[in-house]
Amino acid sequence: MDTLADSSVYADAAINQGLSKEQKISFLRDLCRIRRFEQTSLKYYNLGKMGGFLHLYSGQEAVAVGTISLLGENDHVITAYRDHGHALCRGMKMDECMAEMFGKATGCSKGKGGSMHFFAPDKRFWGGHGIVGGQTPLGAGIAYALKYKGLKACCLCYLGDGAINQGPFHESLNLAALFKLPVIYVIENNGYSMGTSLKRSSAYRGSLAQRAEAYDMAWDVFQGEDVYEVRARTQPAVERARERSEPTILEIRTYRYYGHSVADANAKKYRSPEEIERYKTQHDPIQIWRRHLEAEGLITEADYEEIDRQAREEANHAAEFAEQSPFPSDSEIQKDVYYEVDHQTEAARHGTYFFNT
Amino acid sequence: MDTLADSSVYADAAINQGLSKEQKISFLRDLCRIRRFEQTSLKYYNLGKMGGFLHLYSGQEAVAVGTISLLGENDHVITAYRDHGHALCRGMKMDECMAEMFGKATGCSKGKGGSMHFFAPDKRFWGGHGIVGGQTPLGAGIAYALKYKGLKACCLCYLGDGAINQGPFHESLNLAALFKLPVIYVIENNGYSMGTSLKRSSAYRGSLAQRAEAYDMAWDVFQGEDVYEVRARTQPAVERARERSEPTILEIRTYRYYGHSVADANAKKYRSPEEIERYKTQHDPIQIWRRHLEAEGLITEADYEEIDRQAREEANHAAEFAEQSPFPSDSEIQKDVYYEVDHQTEAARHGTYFFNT
Amino acid sequence: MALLTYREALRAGLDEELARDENVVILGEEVAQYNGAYKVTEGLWKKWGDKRLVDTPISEAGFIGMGIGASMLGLRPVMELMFWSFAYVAFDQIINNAGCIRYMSGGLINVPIVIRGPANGGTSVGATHSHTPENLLANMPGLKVVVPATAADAKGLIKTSIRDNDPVMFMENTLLYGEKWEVPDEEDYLIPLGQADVKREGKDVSLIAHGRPVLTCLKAAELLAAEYDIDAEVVDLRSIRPLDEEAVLATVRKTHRAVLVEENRPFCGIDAQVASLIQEKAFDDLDAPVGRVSTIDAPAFYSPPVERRQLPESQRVIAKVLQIC
Amino acid sequence: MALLTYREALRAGLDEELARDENVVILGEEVAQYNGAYKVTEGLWKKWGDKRLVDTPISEAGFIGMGIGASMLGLRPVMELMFWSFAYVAFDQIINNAGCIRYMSGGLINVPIVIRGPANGGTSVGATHSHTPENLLANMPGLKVVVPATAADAKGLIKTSIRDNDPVMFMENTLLYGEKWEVPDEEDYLIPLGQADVKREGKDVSLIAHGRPVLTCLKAAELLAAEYDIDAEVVDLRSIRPLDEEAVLATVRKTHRAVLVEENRPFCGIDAQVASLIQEKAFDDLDAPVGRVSTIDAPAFYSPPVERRQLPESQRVIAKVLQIC
Ligand SMILES: Cc1ncc(C[n+]2csc(CCOP(=O)(O)OP(=O)(O)O)c2C)c(N)n1
Ligand SMILES: Cc1ncc(C[n+]2csc(CCOP(=O)(O)OP(=O)(O)O)c2C)c(N)n1
Ligand SMILES: [Mg+2]
Ligand SMILES: [Mg+2]
Repeated sequence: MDTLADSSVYADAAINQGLSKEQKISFLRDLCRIRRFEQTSLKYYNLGKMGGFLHLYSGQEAVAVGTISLLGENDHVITAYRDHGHALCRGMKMDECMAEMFGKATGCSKGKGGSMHFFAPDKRFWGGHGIVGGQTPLGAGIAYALKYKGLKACCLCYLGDGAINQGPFHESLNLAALFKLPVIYVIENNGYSMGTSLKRSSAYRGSLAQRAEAYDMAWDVFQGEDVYEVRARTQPAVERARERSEPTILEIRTYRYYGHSVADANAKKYRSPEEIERYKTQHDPIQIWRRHLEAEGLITEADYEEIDRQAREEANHAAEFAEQSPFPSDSEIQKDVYYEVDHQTEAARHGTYFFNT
Repeated sequence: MDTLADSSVYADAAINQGLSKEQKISFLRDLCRIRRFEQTSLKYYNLGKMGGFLHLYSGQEAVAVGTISLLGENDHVITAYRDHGHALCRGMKMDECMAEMFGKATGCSKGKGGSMHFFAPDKRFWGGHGIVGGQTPLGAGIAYALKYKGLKACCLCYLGDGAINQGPFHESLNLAALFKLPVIYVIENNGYSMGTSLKRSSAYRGSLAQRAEAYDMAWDVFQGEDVYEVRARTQPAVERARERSEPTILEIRTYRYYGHSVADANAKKYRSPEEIERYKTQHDPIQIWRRHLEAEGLITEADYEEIDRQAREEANHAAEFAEQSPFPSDSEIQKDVYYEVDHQTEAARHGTYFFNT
Repeated sequence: MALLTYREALRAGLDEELARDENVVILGEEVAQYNGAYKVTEGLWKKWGDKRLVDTPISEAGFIGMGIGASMLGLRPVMELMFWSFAYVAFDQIINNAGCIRYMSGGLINVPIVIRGPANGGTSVGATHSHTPENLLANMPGLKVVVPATAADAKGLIKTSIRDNDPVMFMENTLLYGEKWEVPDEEDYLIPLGQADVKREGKDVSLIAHGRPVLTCLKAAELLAAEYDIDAEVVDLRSIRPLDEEAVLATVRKTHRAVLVEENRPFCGIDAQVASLIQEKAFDDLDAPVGRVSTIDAPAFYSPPVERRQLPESQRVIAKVLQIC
Repeated sequence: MALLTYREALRAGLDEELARDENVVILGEEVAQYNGAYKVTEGLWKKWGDKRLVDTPISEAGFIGMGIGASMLGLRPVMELMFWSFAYVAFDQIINNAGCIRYMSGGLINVPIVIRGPANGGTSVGATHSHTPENLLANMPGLKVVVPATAADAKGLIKTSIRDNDPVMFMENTLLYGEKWEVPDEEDYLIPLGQADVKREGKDVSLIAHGRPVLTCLKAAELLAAEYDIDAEVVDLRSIRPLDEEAVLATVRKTHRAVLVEENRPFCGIDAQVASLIQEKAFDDLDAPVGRVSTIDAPAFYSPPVERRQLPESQRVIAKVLQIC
């Protein structure tokens, strides 16, 4: 399948026709930044600079870049633990994100959250959530608040193909449809939940997104490797949310190059090396987008190299920043537990909040 | 709509053609027994003889009688708190059930469960469950065990129209479809969950049962007032379970005459008295079945009166039995908590199990 | 002061906060058109309409999670659990989302929600409907837990809880809804969290409790005075987290003996923590071991007369007092 | 005796029970083809096949409920939670179905399941993945809770738990999976529930713990002996419910001082209960208040060096011992 040719129909979509050269190049920059940020994280993770898990988004970048590029002032984003791409697309800085993974005081969550828990409420990015499916009621809630406040806006709530089998997701779907909430559930279907292929985890008719019909909800399913396609197919859902305050499920087919997390010892067992290689060579979102821009005469190969170099440099710089940042002090342990205690308000004047032994 | 005429197609169904006169009369007996059992319970509940809740099944009897009449030796039943009908159909005795509601030691659960928690494992009846939707994974589990043991059998798992919005139900549906479990989920759609009408609680396309399609599962939806219809439409699901080990959702439309529970102060507010009256006069499952049998020349009016009288007498006798039974002694409180402790096994020889203060 | 039922006091508190802050929204099963399963919200839907009083499907994980999400954007959802026993289907949302998001975001987010509803035994609704999860929830730093025992406390504490910027778990009692107490008339009657209340002064022994057992202790105290000439002090914790440790230690330092009474099951109940506290911080003040009276350790018994005896009755409180006095 | 890792010992126990009883079936996410997220079940799928080792979707409420249902008919499902932290999405199934069905049926039903998986901090997986819910579960009469600290205990206790006819919550530790211990070779190595183990004899102070903190206590004991000439006894509870109260009281009666160490957050942690027990039943044997060392009271901190200090370290144990000795 020739992706470029096929996608010309998407390139011509109104939402893409209106893109400026700068915007298109900025998408390329974002794609490269996510990739390089993660490659750098991986390096330092393997050097033992980070704790816990590292879930890489590499291969899925066009999903975050494409969908989030459609958002405006009042729109919001929430996702699961594989959150680096969404965070950077929302405008979070590599420095704060990298420092967070290093567990440093300068991290976006002061070193309290780690890789799975990036947050930037000022950028309308609400995490980064580790419990599978646990963010999906929150996504409905953000949409609920938007509607309550009378804003024409939407919330993009991402989840994995394995997450669809968590009950709270279904409760959320019913609530979203019943209350007409402007939430868009984006299933990033990368074919696997850890080592379990889609077919071994889910029973469905046609597609996962089609489960939306159970709630009389709109849905669509499409490929997530080409930013044009992602934008063109996501736009109707955004409009549906903003204009009619109605929810949608989008299933976006994508692929992750690495294992479930870097600790995934079986990363190359449940998927053949050929499968992984095929995605990398034929379906890489960065290369696909780069070829678009080159074909459109917007950039040269040298431009691409320069953009990529800058992304790498930014990531290296972030690692340096993270390395040089201090660890949080122990006195931080009991901060950020209670708002009222942190702010020493009147409300916190009485009683014991922490039970130290 | 003339129910009798319409249902002749169901009367002619193979599964109904094979019924003997005795069987048909026994269904009438069961319908009457459930109704009279509950009227008697209601009387004593109002006299303050019972605690907690009393959820009456009156109006829905044909669902339990029809579906359970199809079961054989190895088939199992589990339901929610509105469990009187299913329990009696499974062969539980009025005495033990009534005594349970009176909180007596002679109750089926020794007075520990109450109205919502009738159990009879020897009759393959697994309750009686108070947490909405909480029994639905158990239903899948019973089916799982049947399949594991290589039995050609099924489990009927009942739930209400409000219960379908509990996440564990959806998890169960996916598990049932994925693992091909011989479970039949019977949604007894009586139009309301407490005071909330279907439309205010659920978003759906077509019907609630159709949510099955999300899991590529078979489904059907039909009226539950005529035992013939219930049997005819349930039989394919029973066969699907037994023969192909595949699950089904059945949505059976029905109606409850009383409030959600006897304590439902609004019972006559969210539904019009006309609506209730219409169901009682035009859709009463006992009268519909009785008319079938009379039309078929199997019983006379006097026979019906006699069957009903016996049911009433049995219920009254059960109330007498319950009244005269002793309350459990306080020493019962810490029994039936742990199997090993109850049986004073080797496994219970060490450590403290109960932390009395 | 007006004589109000516990239910009316709660309703008045909710009503006042709905009026004060348009971000307050009440969500739950049957809270609006049905007027609440226990009629706490009666009349509020009629007064405030569909936007402020919202009937939800039977999806506790879903709607509580939804409320948490909405609160991150500044709404102040007050969510009713028809029974606190149903919290277990939403436990992940409560513990991991309401309880941890502030921390994991390094303080960027706060979750100003209230989850309220009854948590008690004594009405023969069986094991699954009689949980008292205040200990399970107060275990989690990030959550607050409040258990009012009277109408006045119910009103003062629900108002404070709604205004609080942290997630507050508010536990009521179906057996108290219809009971009456004097409730102060003041415009804004607020009771701070973390402040215990000495409901009866005494000098011989401290009875420390929360929720309905406070009333049991008051009854026991009267009997102890009348029949045994023992003058018991009754301390109502009111708020479990924050906990008024000062008040607990003060009463023990005064009486030198304590009996802790609760409806929790004993293993790791609230009173395990209170006993641990007392023995740690008032070791030398104690003239006898701290006594505990809890629900008899088993799931809730349905049978009405038996369940009554399973709960901490005043007779058991008295027996325990006599044992250590 | 063979030198086995904690993981290998568990696996051997599972393997032996799979062989012994065809009703034993292992269910969970990634337990079969993937060999287990933490490789506890490695090789078992290959050996026992699809019927006995079953990969489930990410539906903890669903598959645990399914296991409970299957157990009512005589299967003996052993269900892996990838982390015990994920129990909260299945909490209702565990508490109300596994915990209450026997009672509500008047003893007609029993639920012979095991739910197992790791419950610990210390690997920087953040607040939502570091819960230690042994206190929440042991609160519930009807459930049993076991927390092995060594490979030998892991093997002996998992086998006993699978044979037990009640629901057993079995909590492991990711930091121990790779650690080695001597494990007895005997055919059927079984350790009864409810039996604590004195892991080190001593006379001056009792260190009482469960899970990995037992090892912390052993380390602290060595240091106390070497540097302060304090001879600490280390008691490993092993089983939380049933609890070996006798062993706890015996050690306190021997040393007259106790420090309780746990990874639970302190409010209503297991050690609140143990402290309450000691002060109640060994009041006169105590020469000092019972000391407690728990995880510093906050959600789990991600940053590796900080999280390490948030956990009960041996230095904090020593400091607490010195405070009361
Ligand atoms: C409730 C819960 N169960 C299990 C896990 C462990 N876990 C984390 S990610 C994951 C797989 C999720 O797969 P998917 O939803 O497809 O997302 P992907 O990792 O592919 O992005 C599992 C099982 C968890 N975090 N939460
Ligand atoms: C998890 C949970 N939430 C709420 C309740 C309270 N409750 C009991 S029955 C009921 C309504 C259920 O309606 P439906 O499923 O339609 O069954 P019906 O009563 O009509 O038979 C509610 C809200 C409960 N028992 N469990
Ligand atoms: Mg996936
Ligand atoms: Mg209904």
